[in-house]
Amino acid sequence: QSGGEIRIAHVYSKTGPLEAYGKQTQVGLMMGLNYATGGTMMVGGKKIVVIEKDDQGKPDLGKSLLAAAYADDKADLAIGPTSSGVALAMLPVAEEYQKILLVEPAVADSITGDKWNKYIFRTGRNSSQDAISNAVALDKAGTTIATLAQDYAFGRDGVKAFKDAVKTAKIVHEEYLPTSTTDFTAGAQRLIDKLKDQPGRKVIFIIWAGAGNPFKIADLDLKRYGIEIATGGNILPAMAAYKNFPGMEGATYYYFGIPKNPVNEAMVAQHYTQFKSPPDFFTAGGFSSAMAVVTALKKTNGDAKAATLIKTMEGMSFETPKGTMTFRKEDHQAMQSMYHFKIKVDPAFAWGVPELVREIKPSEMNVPIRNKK
Amino acid sequence: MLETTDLTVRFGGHVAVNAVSCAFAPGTLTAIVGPNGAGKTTYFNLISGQIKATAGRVKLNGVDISQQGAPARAQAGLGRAFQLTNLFPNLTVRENVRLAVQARAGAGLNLWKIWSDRKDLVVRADEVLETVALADKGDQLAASLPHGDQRKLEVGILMALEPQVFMFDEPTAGMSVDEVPVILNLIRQLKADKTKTILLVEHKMDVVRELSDRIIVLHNGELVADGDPATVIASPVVQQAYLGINPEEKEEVAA
Amino acid sequence: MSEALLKLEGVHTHIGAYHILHGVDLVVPKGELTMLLGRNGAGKTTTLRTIMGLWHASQGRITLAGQDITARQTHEIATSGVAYVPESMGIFSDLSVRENMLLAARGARTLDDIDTTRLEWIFGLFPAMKKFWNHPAGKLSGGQKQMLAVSRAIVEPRQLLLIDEPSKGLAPAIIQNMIAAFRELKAAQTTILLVEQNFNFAKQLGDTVAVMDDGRVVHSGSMAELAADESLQSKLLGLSLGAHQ
Amino acid sequence: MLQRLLSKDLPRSPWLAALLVLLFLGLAFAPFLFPGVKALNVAAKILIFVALVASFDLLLGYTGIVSFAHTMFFGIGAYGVAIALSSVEEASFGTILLGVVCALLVSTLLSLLIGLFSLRVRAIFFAMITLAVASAFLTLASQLSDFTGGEDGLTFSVPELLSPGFELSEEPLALPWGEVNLNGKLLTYYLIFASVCAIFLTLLRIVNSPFGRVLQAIRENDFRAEALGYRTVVYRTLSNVLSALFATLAGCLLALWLRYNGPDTSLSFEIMLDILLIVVIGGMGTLYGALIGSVLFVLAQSYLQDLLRVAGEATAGVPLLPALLTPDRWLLWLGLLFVLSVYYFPTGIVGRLRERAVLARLKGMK
Amino acid sequence: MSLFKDMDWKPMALVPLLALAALPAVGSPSTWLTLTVAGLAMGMIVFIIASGLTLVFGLMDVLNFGHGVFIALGAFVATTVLGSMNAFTTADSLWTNLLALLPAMLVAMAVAGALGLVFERFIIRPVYGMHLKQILITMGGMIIGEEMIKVIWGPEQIPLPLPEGLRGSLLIGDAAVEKYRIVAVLVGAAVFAAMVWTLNRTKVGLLIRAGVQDREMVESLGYRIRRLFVGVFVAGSALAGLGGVMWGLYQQNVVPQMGAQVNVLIFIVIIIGGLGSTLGALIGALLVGLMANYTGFLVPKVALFSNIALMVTILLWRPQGVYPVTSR
Ligand SMILES: Nc1ncnc2c1ncn2[C@@H]1O[C@H](COP(=O)(O)OP(=O)(O)OP(=O)(O)O)[C@@H](O)[C@H]1O
Ligand SMILES: Nc1ncnc2c1ncn2[C@@H]1O[C@H](COP(=O)(O)OP(=O)(O)OP(=O)(O)O)[C@@H](O)[C@H]1O
Ligand SMILES: CC(C)C[C@H](N)C(=O)O
Ligand SMILES: [Mg+2]
Ligand SMILES: [Mg+2]
Repeated sequence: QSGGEIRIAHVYSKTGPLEAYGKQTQVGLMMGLNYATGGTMMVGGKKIVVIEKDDQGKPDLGKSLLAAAYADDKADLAIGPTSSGVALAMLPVAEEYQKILLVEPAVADSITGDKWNKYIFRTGRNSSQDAISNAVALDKAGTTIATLAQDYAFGRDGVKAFKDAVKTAKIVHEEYLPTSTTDFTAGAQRLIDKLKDQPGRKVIFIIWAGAGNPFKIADLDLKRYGIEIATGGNILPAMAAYKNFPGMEGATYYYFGIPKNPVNEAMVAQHYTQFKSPPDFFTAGGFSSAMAVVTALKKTNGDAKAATLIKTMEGMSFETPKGTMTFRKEDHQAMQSMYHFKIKVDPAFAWGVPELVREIKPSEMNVPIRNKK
Repeated sequence: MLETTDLTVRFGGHVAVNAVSCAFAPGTLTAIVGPNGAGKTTYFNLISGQIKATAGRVKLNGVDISQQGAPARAQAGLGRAFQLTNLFPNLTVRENVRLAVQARAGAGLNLWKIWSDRKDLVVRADEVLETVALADKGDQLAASLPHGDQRKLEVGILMALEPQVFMFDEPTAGMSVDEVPVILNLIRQLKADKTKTILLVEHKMDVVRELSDRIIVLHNGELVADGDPATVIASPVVQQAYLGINPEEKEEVAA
Repeated sequence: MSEALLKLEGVHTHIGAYHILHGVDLVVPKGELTMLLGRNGAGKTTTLRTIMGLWHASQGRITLAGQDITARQTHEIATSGVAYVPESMGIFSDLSVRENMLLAARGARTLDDIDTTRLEWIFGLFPAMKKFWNHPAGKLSGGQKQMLAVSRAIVEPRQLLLIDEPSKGLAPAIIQNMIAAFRELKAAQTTILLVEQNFNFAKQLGDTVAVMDDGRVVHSGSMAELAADESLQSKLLGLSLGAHQ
Repeated sequence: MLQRLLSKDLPRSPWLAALLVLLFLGLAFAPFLFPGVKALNVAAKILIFVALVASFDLLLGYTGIVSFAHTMFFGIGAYGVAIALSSVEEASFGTILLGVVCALLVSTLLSLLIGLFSLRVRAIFFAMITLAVASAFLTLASQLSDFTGGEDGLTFSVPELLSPGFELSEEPLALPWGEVNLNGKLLTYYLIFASVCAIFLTLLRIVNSPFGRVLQAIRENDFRAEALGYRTVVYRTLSNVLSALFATLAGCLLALWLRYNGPDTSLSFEIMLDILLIVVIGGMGTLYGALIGSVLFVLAQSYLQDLLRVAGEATAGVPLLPALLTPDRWLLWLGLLFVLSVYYFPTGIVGRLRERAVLARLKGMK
Repeated sequence: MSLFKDMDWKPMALVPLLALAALPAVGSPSTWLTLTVAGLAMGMIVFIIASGLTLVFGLMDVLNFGHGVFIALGAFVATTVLGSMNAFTTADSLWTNLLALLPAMLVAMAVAGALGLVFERFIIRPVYGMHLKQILITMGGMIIGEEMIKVIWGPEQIPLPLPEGLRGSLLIGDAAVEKYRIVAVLVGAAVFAAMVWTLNRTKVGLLIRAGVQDREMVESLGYRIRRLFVGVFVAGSALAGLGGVMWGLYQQNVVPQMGAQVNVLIFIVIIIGGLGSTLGALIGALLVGLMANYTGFLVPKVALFSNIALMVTILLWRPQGVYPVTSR
């Protein structure tokens, strides 16, 4: 251990397709560390040093960067990465070097599922949490749902978790489209054909991230059949498209206007002073991870040995901009609230504003434990 | 013995070679003459397999090779020098010839030997360069040779192939007057061998007259005359359609 | 001898690291036909390309009608009335014969703008041009390509023609036509600089002659003089005339 | 001896020879000269790229075929090993061998198919068809998630002997400039080193064989080569298959080293571009170029961001420059490297050095 | 002129044939109509983004892998221009909405064209005639361009909302036709007409094709080939800029990587078209558009490979593309 320092490696997509997301995490992380240490960047008498590593969204690179961070840079623990693919490649490295990897914001279920090892913790929400909260938001009797998702693991897992969580509504169709889809007409037609003759409320639930704009299907005049669109939250630029869907419902991980707690207020204020804009999705995530780390280190009084940390963090609760989170013992996934929202159009904002319908508490979501133990 | 039967090729509506039947015996040099566009080069292309015939057959030593591609025919002994120079521009002069020698030796598919270990091929390439008077330019790139030397190299490559049938397409075009004899001597030596079949397309009538044992005339793709040089040259087709000489004024132009 | 239209004074040309022309002095008198002779590799082609601005003279001066053109760009030289037939003919093989001609007729926007009598004259000289008017030029026979290359140079009147070995690959009858054509052009005050290997052809046409060797002009004078002096011919050109004439 | 090992294809330039020896020694002793995980990773990546690029140069530089499907074969190799190793409980060398053999078979089939189908079309069409096939293959690899792990790829363990957990000695070897862990990772490095040497020398032999010379002839003028009696389709296809096989082997090595494989890691178009650039930087049609190019490029790629961090700090305060000199914009500078290398190394570094040697000789003669 | 004389109609028949063949497979006529109209309109958009490359690749024989960056640039410029014209884009009148698009398109074309000028000078000029180097250097240019976009506009996605009046669909019976696609068809048709006219009614097209084969000879004939090449490249880039505006508006958001994302698609289109034929590219684009929708509806899995399958099929039928322009 290098003297009076605690070295934290942040491995994230500083560049690459996910650059914009990664940067939010980094901003949030630094703000969070600052907040948690009261501006001293010291914990247990040791200085916190953050080492940034750019995985460029490449799993192989992420893997070797993490190894280099643990071995060459003598990092005590690591945070990141942005992409789930990178995260999955990194998991065994943590085990090899026997050091903590705090995953944020990669979402894939398998990170805390079958690919998990005991050195892995995650503050970010997982796909199941996302899907289940949306199911909770939409799951009403008399509703007919069809899903539209990207045709790869992310989309398919999401739909699966969503389906498992839906209890009363009826799911009539699952549409999977290639990630590279640009023209959604064909998929939309199939969805319309399946839904148009259904009774009651009709919803297309969309799980989509990255390139392509599935919301274009609304241009096909879905209203004439009374079909609505629903989806989860997203980063602010993406929520510009939500402006076209006043009244749209769904569940989100975070929107700066929703949680009411001192941590969030501090973060929003700080973000406004620093950047003249509100914090976004992944800023909150980065902040949460900082809170988790500092809380744990305070408890161990600066001891960053993995064994001690694991013992401390299992079952540990900590404050975040999203309220209290708790690392569940079994798979080290942070249990957290999600927010059922309804979109309101407010000309003052460039995006559709999600208004809180209600907070979905961790206890309401039966998030399955998927790691073999 | 090389033989074509009713060899025909049509490009769209244009019949470039029209039912040409002809046989060429070993040991003879046959000159093929005819106006520009008569189909001489195309006839060569048909024989050596560069283009596929619309109809008709090509036989070499009694074997029908009409269905074979250019490489197979080259291996069977049909050698070809081109009218428009056709070399490996960014390889050295020696390598151009050595590749032909190597093709002749059938050594191309050897993946493991080091090429220069086949000394015999290298030596043979140098011999050929000697015969076409390019020995001192062996290390230059073919592309940097002046036009006339490129023509000589073209002939050298054909020599290196040592085929049974030699097809020369205007070998001396653009070659300077003092170099022409080198090539003509080469062709004479081939003739002296008495076993090679030689076809020569040439517009210089003095060369034709001196070298050929027989002349055939192509005109608009058809074989219009065939016989010994003196008779054919004197025939009215050749005099008018080819040499452009009216019976009255007898002036010879071509050098 | 009339005044010089084109004049080269001490022209040196390098191609890459190679020094090809070693001080070429050449005078092409206006309205006459000058033959440029020499063995393979003497530097004839390089001389023409240097005049055209396709290689640049590293030393020396080239003047056209009194103007220094040494440093001019190729297209400027061409627009000042020079047409060039390269040794490799420079046919645009993907374009049809018609399109090749249309491009050569710089003044014409469409075919209708081309002087029809001139076109008919060309068709008369080279009947194949008419016959294959709409064919891709790449499919022409060797001789036909040569005809096309020359046709392009004469489709519009120019003050100076630079022609590199036009007779190669041509049937005797066509060579006759070409000789006639050059005579007509000359009568119309066109100046011609012709590179040739075919001495018989040269003899019939040339007014003056220059012989090159090893990147220099080693002899210049009137054609008649050279044609009459066989020993000079064999000395300069290595003609062993008996061999194949 | 050395002559024959290098197939009598010597560097032909004293500077080049010196550089090659330097790089060879540098790579041979990299784990001890440059201790550290990152440095070792960089060195291994260089080695794998040497094999990959050299195999591509057989196709591009020697045969004159532009193919964008080279990473496909690289990926097949990597997936071969990855799938084999991740489908067994206990990784063994036999499993690796099985993976390698299967990958080679698949590559042979696929390259034969591509070769026979499309080598007859115009070069540019071939290039585009391979581009399309490669992108289809990439899509396929991410679709067949049960088999390939989809977008997420496969993480697997290697035989005990090659894994980091295998210690040759308890204590790391302490050198004045750092500590070297004597473990399975080191063994893997030398396994890769030996394999790459073997691949490189074999390729060198092939390009200097009579066969290799025909390939160059075909590159220059395929029509003429046919007229000489060489069946160009056979030669081209064979060259295609050989280059695919060596790329596959390089892929196998990659998987062994990373103990991970995914679509972006071995199949992406980006890697294809890197290969192209390395060939051009090094010099097309010279295998030595693959070595020099790989070293330069991989070093640049790996350390550009660090360099920019320093440069960015140095220019802090100057307007605009920091925005361009941040590590975040490292790709900008890599793009510039693409442009400049085409500008200044038209014949590649090897070509440059050889030209210099020729000029020097010419001067000496005068 | 020569365009309609001895015209080869077979490739043109492919488009209606494909549409007809899909009818029984799709079943419902209204669904078929929606898919077909959407596919054709998509084809038109693809044609617009590919048209510049047809010029640059087909005429100049420059394998411009950096074409995408002009597309992205056009789209980003449009976000800036339209962003400053909020009053127009949100107005109630359709005409005011459309009026807002005009300056966006013009500015995008001007900016992309200007970048094309620079690109030609520094990136393309040293590599005329060398395909491999073209690929590399233009990819380099593309990377630089993409990074510069990130420096100027930031790495995030930027929304590019459609003007009010262009949102939604027109209903024809039970079939829905998006309004924006109609605009795209009109713009595409205009681009097509302009290109066909310039290339067939003027000497420009001929000159450039000749220049690719033998630059020296074209100069020897007295033409300033360099200026012409610059002109064509600038025109090609400007068209890409226009394509970017259309594409960005279609997607309703723009990301710096959008150029790279369409690269393979537009290469497929111009290969099907025959490398340089304007009509060929149009047919290729329409086929691609239709095919994507039909397969997307019938067998979505296959839609991933539909473009490639289409290209391979076409090349098996006509190894040089539907209208081979040159025999390079
Ligand atoms: N691939 C082709 N497509 C269309 N026409 C062709 C093709 N090849 C040759 N031709 C035509 O066939 C005719 C015969 O051409 P060929 O080259 O055989 O003539 P040639 O007798 O060799 O003439 P020259 O003496 O000028 O070389 C010419 O009119 C030419 O235009
Ligand atoms: N691109 C080049 N690179 C190097 N040397 C060249 C190049 N082009 C020509 N040369 C050399 O320049 C010299 C003169 O060539 P040039 O083509 O001018 O001769 P020429 O008189 O036209 O010959 P020919 O009658 O054979 O056409 C030759 O020695 C030739 O090797
Ligand atoms: C992709 C390109 C390098 C192919 C090029 N058209 C050629 O013929 O060489
Ligand atoms: Mg001929
Ligand atoms: Mg010459």
